[in-house]
Amino acid sequence: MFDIQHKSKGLVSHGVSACAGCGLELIMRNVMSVLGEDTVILIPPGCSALFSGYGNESGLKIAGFQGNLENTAACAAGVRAALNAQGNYHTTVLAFAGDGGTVDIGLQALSGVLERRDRIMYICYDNEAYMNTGIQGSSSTPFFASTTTTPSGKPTSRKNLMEIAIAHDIPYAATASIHNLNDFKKKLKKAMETDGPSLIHIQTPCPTGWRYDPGKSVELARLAVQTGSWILFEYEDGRVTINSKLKDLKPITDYIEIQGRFKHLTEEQKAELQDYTEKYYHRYIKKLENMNIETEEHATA
Amino acid sequence: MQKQQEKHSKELKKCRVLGPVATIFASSTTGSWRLERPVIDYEKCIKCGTCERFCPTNVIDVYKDRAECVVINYDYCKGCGICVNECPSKCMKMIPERGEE
Amino acid sequence: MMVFKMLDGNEAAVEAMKLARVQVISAYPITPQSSISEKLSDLVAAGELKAEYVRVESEHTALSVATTAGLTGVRAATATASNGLALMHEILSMTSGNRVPIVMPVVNRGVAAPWTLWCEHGDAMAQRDMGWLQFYCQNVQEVLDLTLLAYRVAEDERVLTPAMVCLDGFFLSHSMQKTQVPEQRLVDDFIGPYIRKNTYIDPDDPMFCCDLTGSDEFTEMRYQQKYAMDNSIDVIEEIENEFEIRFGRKLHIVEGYKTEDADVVLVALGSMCGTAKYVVDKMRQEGKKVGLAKVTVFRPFPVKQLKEVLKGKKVIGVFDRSAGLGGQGGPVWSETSALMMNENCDIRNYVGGLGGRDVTIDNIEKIYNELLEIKEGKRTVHTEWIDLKENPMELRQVTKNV
Amino acid sequence: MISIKFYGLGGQGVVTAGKIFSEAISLYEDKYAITVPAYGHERRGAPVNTSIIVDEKPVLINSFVYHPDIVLVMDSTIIDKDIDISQGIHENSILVLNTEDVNVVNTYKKYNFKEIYYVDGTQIALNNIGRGIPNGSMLGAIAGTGLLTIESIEKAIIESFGEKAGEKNAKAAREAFERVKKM
Repeated sequence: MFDIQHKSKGLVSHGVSACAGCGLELIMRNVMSVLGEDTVILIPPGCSALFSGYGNESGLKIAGFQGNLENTAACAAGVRAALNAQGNYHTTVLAFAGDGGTVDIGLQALSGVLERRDRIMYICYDNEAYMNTGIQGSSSTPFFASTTTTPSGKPTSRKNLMEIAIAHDIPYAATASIHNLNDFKKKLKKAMETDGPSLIHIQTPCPTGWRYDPGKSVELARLAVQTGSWILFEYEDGRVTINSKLKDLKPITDYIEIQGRFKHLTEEQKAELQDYTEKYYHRYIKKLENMNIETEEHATA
Repeated sequence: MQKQQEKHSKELKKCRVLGPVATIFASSTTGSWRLERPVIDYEKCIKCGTCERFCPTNVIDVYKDRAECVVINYDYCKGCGICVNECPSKCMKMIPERGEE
Repeated sequence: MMVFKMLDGNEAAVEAMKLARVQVISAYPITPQSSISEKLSDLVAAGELKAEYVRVESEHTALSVATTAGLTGVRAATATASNGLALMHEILSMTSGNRVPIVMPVVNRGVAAPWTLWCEHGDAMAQRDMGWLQFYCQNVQEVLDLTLLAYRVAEDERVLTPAMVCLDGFFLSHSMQKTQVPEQRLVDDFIGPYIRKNTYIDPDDPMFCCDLTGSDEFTEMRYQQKYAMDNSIDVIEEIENEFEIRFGRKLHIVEGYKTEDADVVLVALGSMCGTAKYVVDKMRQEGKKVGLAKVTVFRPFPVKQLKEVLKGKKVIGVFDRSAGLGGQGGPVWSETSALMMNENCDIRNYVGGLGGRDVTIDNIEKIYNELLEIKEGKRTVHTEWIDLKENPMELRQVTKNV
Repeated sequence: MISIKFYGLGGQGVVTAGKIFSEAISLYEDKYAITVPAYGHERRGAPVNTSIIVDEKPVLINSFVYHPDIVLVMDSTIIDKDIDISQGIHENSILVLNTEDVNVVNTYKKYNFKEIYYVDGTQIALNNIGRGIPNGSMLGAIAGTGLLTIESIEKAIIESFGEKAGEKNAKAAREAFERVKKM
C-alpha cells in the first residue's frame, strides 16, 4: 500500500523527472486517466522507468513492476496468468515500453504475447531512439535522422510495428499522436476493453533527443501527421479505419527543419526524404484501404 | 477507489519487506528546473482549456468562473512552454524566471 | 499412504509440481527437459491440475512469466536445461533479487559449443552465483523428494529464495526408477497453499516492485540475499527432519557414505553418486577403505556439513561434472579447497562426465585407486581429466585449402 | 543383480519396452529395476539401445550397462549396421532374438552366447495387433528365459498401453512366451 506523501490530481505524480516538454509524460498521464486504478503496469528500464520511481519512492499510484528491457510483454503475460489463476479478469494489465524495448530487443516477447492472445494491453511510446541511454539509434529511428549511433543520419527507414502486430491478427491495434488526445483516449478505451491483446503505437516527441525547443512537442506531433510522417489509423478485427487521411501533405521541411536531428541534411537529401515520405504514405494508405476491401469481399463471399 | 486507498494507507500497519520496492507515492519539486515561466494575459484568455490539456506535468487548472482563470502550480511546472506554444488565443507567454513581469 | 510408481526423473519432477498444486506454468521445451513441458500441459488440458499454462516462446519469457506470476501471488512453475538456462541467466537474478520463491527443475545438459544433448553440470554451475538455491539429485526418488522439499525451503520466510532442483539429463530425466509417491493430502499438509510473504503485485494493494535502487541501498539488498542464503542451510536441515517424519525418507544436505573410517573420500554431486556408492561397496569387499561425500545442496555451499564429513581426511578427491575452464579446478573443487584450506590435506580435482560421457564403475574405481595410491605415497600425479582420450588435440584431421 | 541390454531400431518401441519391462519387474515382482536409455538424435530407423538393471534391492548404479547378462535384439538386421550386440558379454550371457529363421540364428552363434532364445516377434505382433511393432511380443519372449513371469509382463503391458491396445499386446506377449525356442 502506498504511503501517499504527495497530493496529485491523477495517478501520476506531478514532479516526475522527465525532461521539460517530454511527450512521454503527457502520454503517461492520459493513459492513467483512462485506465484508472484497476491496472497493473509493467515498465522496462528506459525513460518510462522514471515513473517506476527510485529507491522507496514511486511516481505512480498503481501496482507495477519494472522488468528487463526485452521482457515487458512476458512480464505482463505472467501477471495476467496469475490474475486469471486468482479469478481476477477485471484488472487491466498494461505493458508500457519504448521503441527499443518493443521493436528491437522486446520484439520476441511481444510476438509471443500477441500470438498466444494473452489479454494484455501494450503501449509502445515511440520516441524513435534509445533516449534514456543517450539517444542511440533504434530500428524505429526514421530515415536520415541523426542519433549518437547514426551520426550522419540513419541510412534505412524504420521498422513498421503496426504491420508486425497486424500480422499476428490481433483484435485491436492503433497508432496515436499526442496532438490529438481525444483520439488517443478513445483508442485507449477501446484497447482496454479488448478481450485479447491490444496494441497502441504512439509517436512520442522528445525535445532532448530530437533537439528542438521543448515548447514544440505537441506542434511536432501534429506536423508529423500533417506531413505524412506518422499515420493515424486503427485496426479492429480485420477492419481498418484511417484517422489521418490527408488530401495534401505539408512539405516535410515544415517538420524536420525545427529538429536538430535532421539539421545535417543537404537540400538533396531533404528532397529525397520528401519523396520517400510521400511515396510511403500513399502506398501505405492504399495498402490499409485494400485490407478493408479484402475483409469486405470475404464477408460478402 | 483512490480515496479508499489513501485511507487504507493511513490505517494499515507497516511491515518489513526484502528487496527492491517503492511504497511511497512522492514527487520531486521539479519547479526548480525552470528557466522560464509561463504567464497569462487573463484579458485575452478564452478559457478553452488547451493549456490544461497539453501540460505534461498536469499542473494547469482552468476555472471558467474566476477572473484569474488559469492557475499554474509552479512547484512542479518545468517551464517547457507547450502551453504557450499551443494557446489558440496567444494569451500566454514565457518570461525569464528571474526577470520582471 | 505411499504408492510405488515407475517414473523417470522428468515425470517425478512433474509429479512433485502437481502435488505442490502450481497455479501458473510457463515452460519452453528443450531436450532433455521437454517431457516436463509436455506432461504439465497434459495435466492442465486433462483438468488434473488446475493451472494457467502459458505456452511461451523462449526460456527467457518462461522465467519472466513465472517471476511476475509469483509476484502476483501464485505458485509459479517452469523448468529448463542447458542453453535454455543460459538464456534465463538475466532473469535468474530478477527472480532471486525480488525474492520470488520459484522452484525450477533444471535437467542438466552441457551448454554449446560443442553442441551436446547430454548430461553435465556446466549449465547449472554457470548460474551458481545468481542467488538461487541448488539441489542435486542422486536418483528419481530424490527428484521428487527434493522438489517437494525445495518448495518448503524456498517459500520459508527466513529464506524467500528461488531453488533449482538439478537432475542429470537422461541419466535421471529419462531413467525409469521405482519411486514412492506420497498422497496429495500429505503433501498439502507439508507444503500448504501459496502465501505471498514479501513484495507483491496487487491492484487492490499497490506497490511498485523492482524500481531503480541507489548505491546507498543496493549493497544492503544483496546482503539480505546473502543472509537468506546463510540462513537457508539451517532451514533445510530443519525441513529435512520434518520431511523424514512425514514421509519416512531421510534426505541429506551432505551424505557421508561409509566415510567415517575411510582412508580416502570422493566428493561428488548428482546421479553418479549412486554408481559411486556401488563402487564403495564393491571396493570395501576387497578391503579398500573408501567413502563418498554426496553433496546434495551446492547452494548455499554446505560448509558445516561437508567439513564434518571430511574432517581428518588426508586425501580427498573432488569430482566436477563441469570443466571449470580457466579456474584452478572445477567449481566443486574450488569450494571444497576453500573449505579445507586450514586442514592439512591433499585435495585432488577430477573432471569428467562431460557432454553425456558416462561416469562408469571403472572410472570411479580408477579414481579411488589413484587416491589410495596417493594416500600410500605410491603416486604424486593424478589423472585430472578422467576418461580423456589419449590424443585429445588430434581429434579432427582436416585438409585446409590455404 | 542382472544387467540387461535391449537393442533395436528407432520406431520399434525399444525404450517403451524397457519401461514396461522395468514396470513389470518393479511393480509386479517386488524387485527393483532401473532403465537408462541411450538417446541420440531421435529418428526413425536408427539403432537405439536401452540399459536395464534388475536387483532384489534398490539399484544404486546410474550408468549404462557394459557387461550384459541378457541381450535382447528387436531387429536381427541391427548387426549389419555396425552395432556389436556382443560387446561386454561373458560366458553366461543370454541372447533373446527376434527371428524364427534358423539361418539368422546361426549367424548369431558367432557371438558365443551361452543360450539363444528366439521367436518371430514381428510376425506375432502382426498377427495380434496388426502392426509389426515387436516390443510387446519380445517382452513375452524375455519372460521365456525365466527372468520374470509372463503374468507380470501382461499386467505391465495393459497398464502402459491401456485396456484396448494393452489386451492385444498382452496376447502377443503371451504367444511369443509360448512359442519362444531355445538353442
